[in-house]
Amino acid sequence: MKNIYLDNAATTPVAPEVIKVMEPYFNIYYGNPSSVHTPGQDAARAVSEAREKVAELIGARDEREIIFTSGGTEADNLAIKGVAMSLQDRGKHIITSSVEHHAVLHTCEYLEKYLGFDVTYLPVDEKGFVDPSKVEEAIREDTILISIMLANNEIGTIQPVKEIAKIANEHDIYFHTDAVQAIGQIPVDVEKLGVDLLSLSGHKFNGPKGVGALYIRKGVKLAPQMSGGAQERRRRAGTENVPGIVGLGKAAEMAAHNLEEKRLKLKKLRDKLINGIENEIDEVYLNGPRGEDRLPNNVNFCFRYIEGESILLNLDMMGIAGSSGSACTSGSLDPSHVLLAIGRPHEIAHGSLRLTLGYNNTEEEVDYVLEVLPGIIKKLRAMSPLFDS
Amino acid sequence: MKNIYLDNAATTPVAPEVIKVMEPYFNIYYGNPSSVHTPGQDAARAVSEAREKVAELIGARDEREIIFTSGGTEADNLAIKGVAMSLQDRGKHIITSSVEHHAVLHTCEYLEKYLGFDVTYLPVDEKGFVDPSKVEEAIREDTILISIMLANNEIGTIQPVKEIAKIANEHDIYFHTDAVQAIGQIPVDVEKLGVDLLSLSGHKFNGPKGVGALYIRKGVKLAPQMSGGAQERRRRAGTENVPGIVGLGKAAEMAAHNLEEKRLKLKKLRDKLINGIENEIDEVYLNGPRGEDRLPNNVNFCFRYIEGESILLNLDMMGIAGSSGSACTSGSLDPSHVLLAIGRPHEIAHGSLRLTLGYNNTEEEVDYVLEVLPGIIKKLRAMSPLFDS
Amino acid sequence: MYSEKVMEHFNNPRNVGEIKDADAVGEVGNPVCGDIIKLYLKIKDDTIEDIKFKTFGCGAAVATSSMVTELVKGKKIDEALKVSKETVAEALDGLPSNKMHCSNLAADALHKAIKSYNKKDNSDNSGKENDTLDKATS
Amino acid sequence: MYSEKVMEHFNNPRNVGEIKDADAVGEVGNPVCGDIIKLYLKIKDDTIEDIKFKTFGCGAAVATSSMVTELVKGKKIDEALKVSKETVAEALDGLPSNKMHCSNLAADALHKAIKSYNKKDNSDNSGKENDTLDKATS
Ligand SMILES: Cc1ncc(COP(=O)(O)O)c(C=O)c1O
Ligand SMILES: Cc1ncc(COP(=O)(O)O)c(C=O)c1O
Ligand code: FES
Ligand code: FES
Repeated sequence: MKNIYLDNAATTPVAPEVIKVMEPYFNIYYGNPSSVHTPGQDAARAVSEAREKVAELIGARDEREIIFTSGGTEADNLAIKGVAMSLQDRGKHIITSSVEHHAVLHTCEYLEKYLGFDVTYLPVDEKGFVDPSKVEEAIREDTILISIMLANNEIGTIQPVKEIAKIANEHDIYFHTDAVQAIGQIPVDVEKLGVDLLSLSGHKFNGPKGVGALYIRKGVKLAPQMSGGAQERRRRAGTENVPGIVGLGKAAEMAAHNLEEKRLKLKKLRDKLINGIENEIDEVYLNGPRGEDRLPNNVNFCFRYIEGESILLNLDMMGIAGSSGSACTSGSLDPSHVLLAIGRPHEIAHGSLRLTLGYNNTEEEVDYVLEVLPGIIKKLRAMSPLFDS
Repeated sequence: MKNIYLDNAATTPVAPEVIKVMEPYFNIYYGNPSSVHTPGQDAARAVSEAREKVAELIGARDEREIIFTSGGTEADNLAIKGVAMSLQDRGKHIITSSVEHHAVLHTCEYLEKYLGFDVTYLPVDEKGFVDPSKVEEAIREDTILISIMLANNEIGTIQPVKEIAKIANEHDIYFHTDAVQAIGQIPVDVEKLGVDLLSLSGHKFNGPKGVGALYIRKGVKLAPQMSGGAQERRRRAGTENVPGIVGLGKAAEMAAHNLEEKRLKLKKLRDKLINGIENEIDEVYLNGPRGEDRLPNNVNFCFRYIEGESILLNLDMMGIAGSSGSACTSGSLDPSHVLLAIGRPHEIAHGSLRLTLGYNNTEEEVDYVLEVLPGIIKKLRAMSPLFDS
Repeated sequence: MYSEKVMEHFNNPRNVGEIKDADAVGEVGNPVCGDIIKLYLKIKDDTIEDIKFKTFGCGAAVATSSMVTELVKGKKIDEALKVSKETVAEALDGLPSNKMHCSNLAADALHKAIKSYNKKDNSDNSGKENDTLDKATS
Repeated sequence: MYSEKVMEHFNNPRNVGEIKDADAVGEVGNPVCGDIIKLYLKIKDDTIEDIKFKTFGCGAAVATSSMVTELVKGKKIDEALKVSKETVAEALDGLPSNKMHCSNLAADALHKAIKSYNKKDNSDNSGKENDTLDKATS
């Protein structure tokens, strides 16, 4: 049985090098980094080294701008609720896009529901791009935050974040970007991008699950959302997940080192997949853009007349792990909000397949997918009441 | 150089059995539990088994009452903010005690500061006990939550939670208990205690850092504090920390199994330490109660005329890791709020030492501590301007 | 996620296809997810002689379609009407809670097909049993 | 947390103790943490011939006390007055940011002791240099 993992946007295997550096922190250097004694200080040093590595990966000037969290979701929540809480007296308006991850969208909805905020959800074009001029138009007197993702987790669209950050900056509005999918795939530099806050998550780039980070530019005001001890410069309470943080640090170091090589490799595999599917199967629609504006690891198609889960289950039987959109909404039955936002009609949006590559996928694996996928689509279409064979 | 770890209330080494079960989830069963494919479903099954084990440890009737979090702090925040958010229309008054962990106290302060809540911080007696009748007196029309910890992290006082929960229940008020220090030390049963919400944290009982759980009794209304994906029955968004959760499950299983043996062993070592210190050193004051109402692993003394950090550094030089209070406030310079609450004057509160035992401490280690501690205290007192030799 | 039984039916769905000269056809759309099931029945002497389905839907939708066809093939139509979504879910060793609504699809399509057949039948023949049937399918 | 230098001084503090017939004594309490440092000076010809300390405080408090005594022993008192908290922290290869205030303690105690000595000295002898000294210790 094959074992081809093409769901690297959902999560990735932890790299062996990362596991190795984490191990001693479970039961050798197991101290609490807040403790005064040697075991505690050993742990504190490890946390601080990891912080430097993450800072370096994203070009932060000062490692104290990095706050460790339990993942991308917490980083998004902390960024948005944190700014909202601390600036609510200045204004209660936030601008975001309709294709953000639910960690951003539902956080915005929370602020609307519980705290009387007003949120503008900007539309996107048919490739998933946010128009910077629309961002500028949406700015109001009481806008306190703009949050636009760096790259989309479903269709791989890389947003013009630099331009949008510039607009935010000119209007003296904090700018947050969810870079969870971009990190480890494309170069990310907080200074060049000009962002004030940036979220990332370890398990999306071969680091461990349950750990992430929020970059907070020096001087940005932010209320903590986790109240308690004095950890993380009082911005995130809770005993540090030391092995996780150490693992995130190593993953960051590796990502910085391998970026270009990985990017080129995946882009080649990606384009082979895209071309192969378009050549082999009729009535398929690529979701998201082509070329440089697309994440190098992302392939996403709609297959007319059939439903996504059926494709996944069939692929799974052939040893191929794919997804039909974002993993964390797979419990939901609604078609993807991203596919609807780029204008796919309901029944076409329902027939989507996302294949996302990782650093250890091979060309042979891609060939195998291209070999079995057409048959699966054919079989499912034959079963579809919408398809006229 | 000795290596005697007596700071198990700050954190514990991960048990080898726990590390072993976690390992395959880093890069063999690394799927995202929300994914439809086999790797995802393997992970989902592991999470669900861990959930059953945690439920069993605390006597929850239904494993769906367990929500995994990133630790004890998040569990406390979720319980308190979650209830506050969802019941704020019914009332904005919360009752807690002055000796709670900062994860509870600062969460309450957050609600006061940002959301107009009113919080009653009940005093405690000189052993650290909350008086249930004071809880009843503090109840108002608009009280929506009572939160009293099961056992104190600094001085080991085990609170009369069962009686307090009964009072809360009679008044139809949700009752939360922070059981982070109690789990794995004393029997904890949510049904017998009659609590509605209970927090626990993996790294306090030889599980991994960065993972904890909140027990939420069926029917309890609670707004999520982490917005995003549909994980954890929509009560806690974010990709699950699968290895961490699996480790927590194993730690729970082991804790359930070893509880009585560990309790008796630690109690013996604890009392040996307490008696030894009281016999060997003058002007020492035991903080917290004696006997059954004290956590079996907790020893906490004030040494008159000297300051806590100096004791710790000296112990550390002798290879002994202790603490002067709770780890996560060690950055702070204020004396412990718990010691002040039990009536210790400022300069005595500043001279505290907490030694907390773990399952692998030995009698020889205790003997060694009793051998070196008197000399350290003597040396420091000789240096103290307050001490008249 | 899915039981082995569900996966087995999903992988080897019974009675996929159309019946060109069907005596009855039932098509329903799932109001929750928008997916669609279409059932084709060949009925003779109030007996379902043949049944086929086409489904645009999730794994549960395919498996329940397949299971329904198997459960009612060869049965009298009033027997077939006793097949409810619970019957189907049980026969498949259960369905995930968020997929229970999918099992409505197949049972509803069956009931709709039989109802339309009875209507047609009634206008051709007599009206007996119509009341009971209406109740059963409501 | 602490530099090696801090730990070295903490472990082997120089000049611990009292001077019974001290010419000057300076005691300060830390307003942030409530800890206390007491310095005893033996002064002859405006030179600090001997100095000892007693400290109730954290590791930083002990190490800075020890360092201060070492820095000023044998120095002229107007030289000694140039020792500031920054001097002490630097000589110890830095202190954690939340412990910077602790280094005030030792320097303050030193300045206080010398000031009180000068006051006493002035009432005995003449008043010269008093103004400058007051400025330096304010
Ligand atoms: C764009 C984006 N943001 C946020 C998240 C949430 O990250 P995590 O699952 O680590 O909480 C994800 C992935 O799930 C994502 O793809
Ligand atoms: C009583 C108590 N509650 C809550 C916590 C917080 O748990 P964690 O550090 O896992 O967030 C701790 C320990 O730090 C604790 O002792
Ligand atoms: S989700 Fe549409 S039928 Fe199951
Ligand atoms: S904390 Fe008191 S002197 Fe440093």
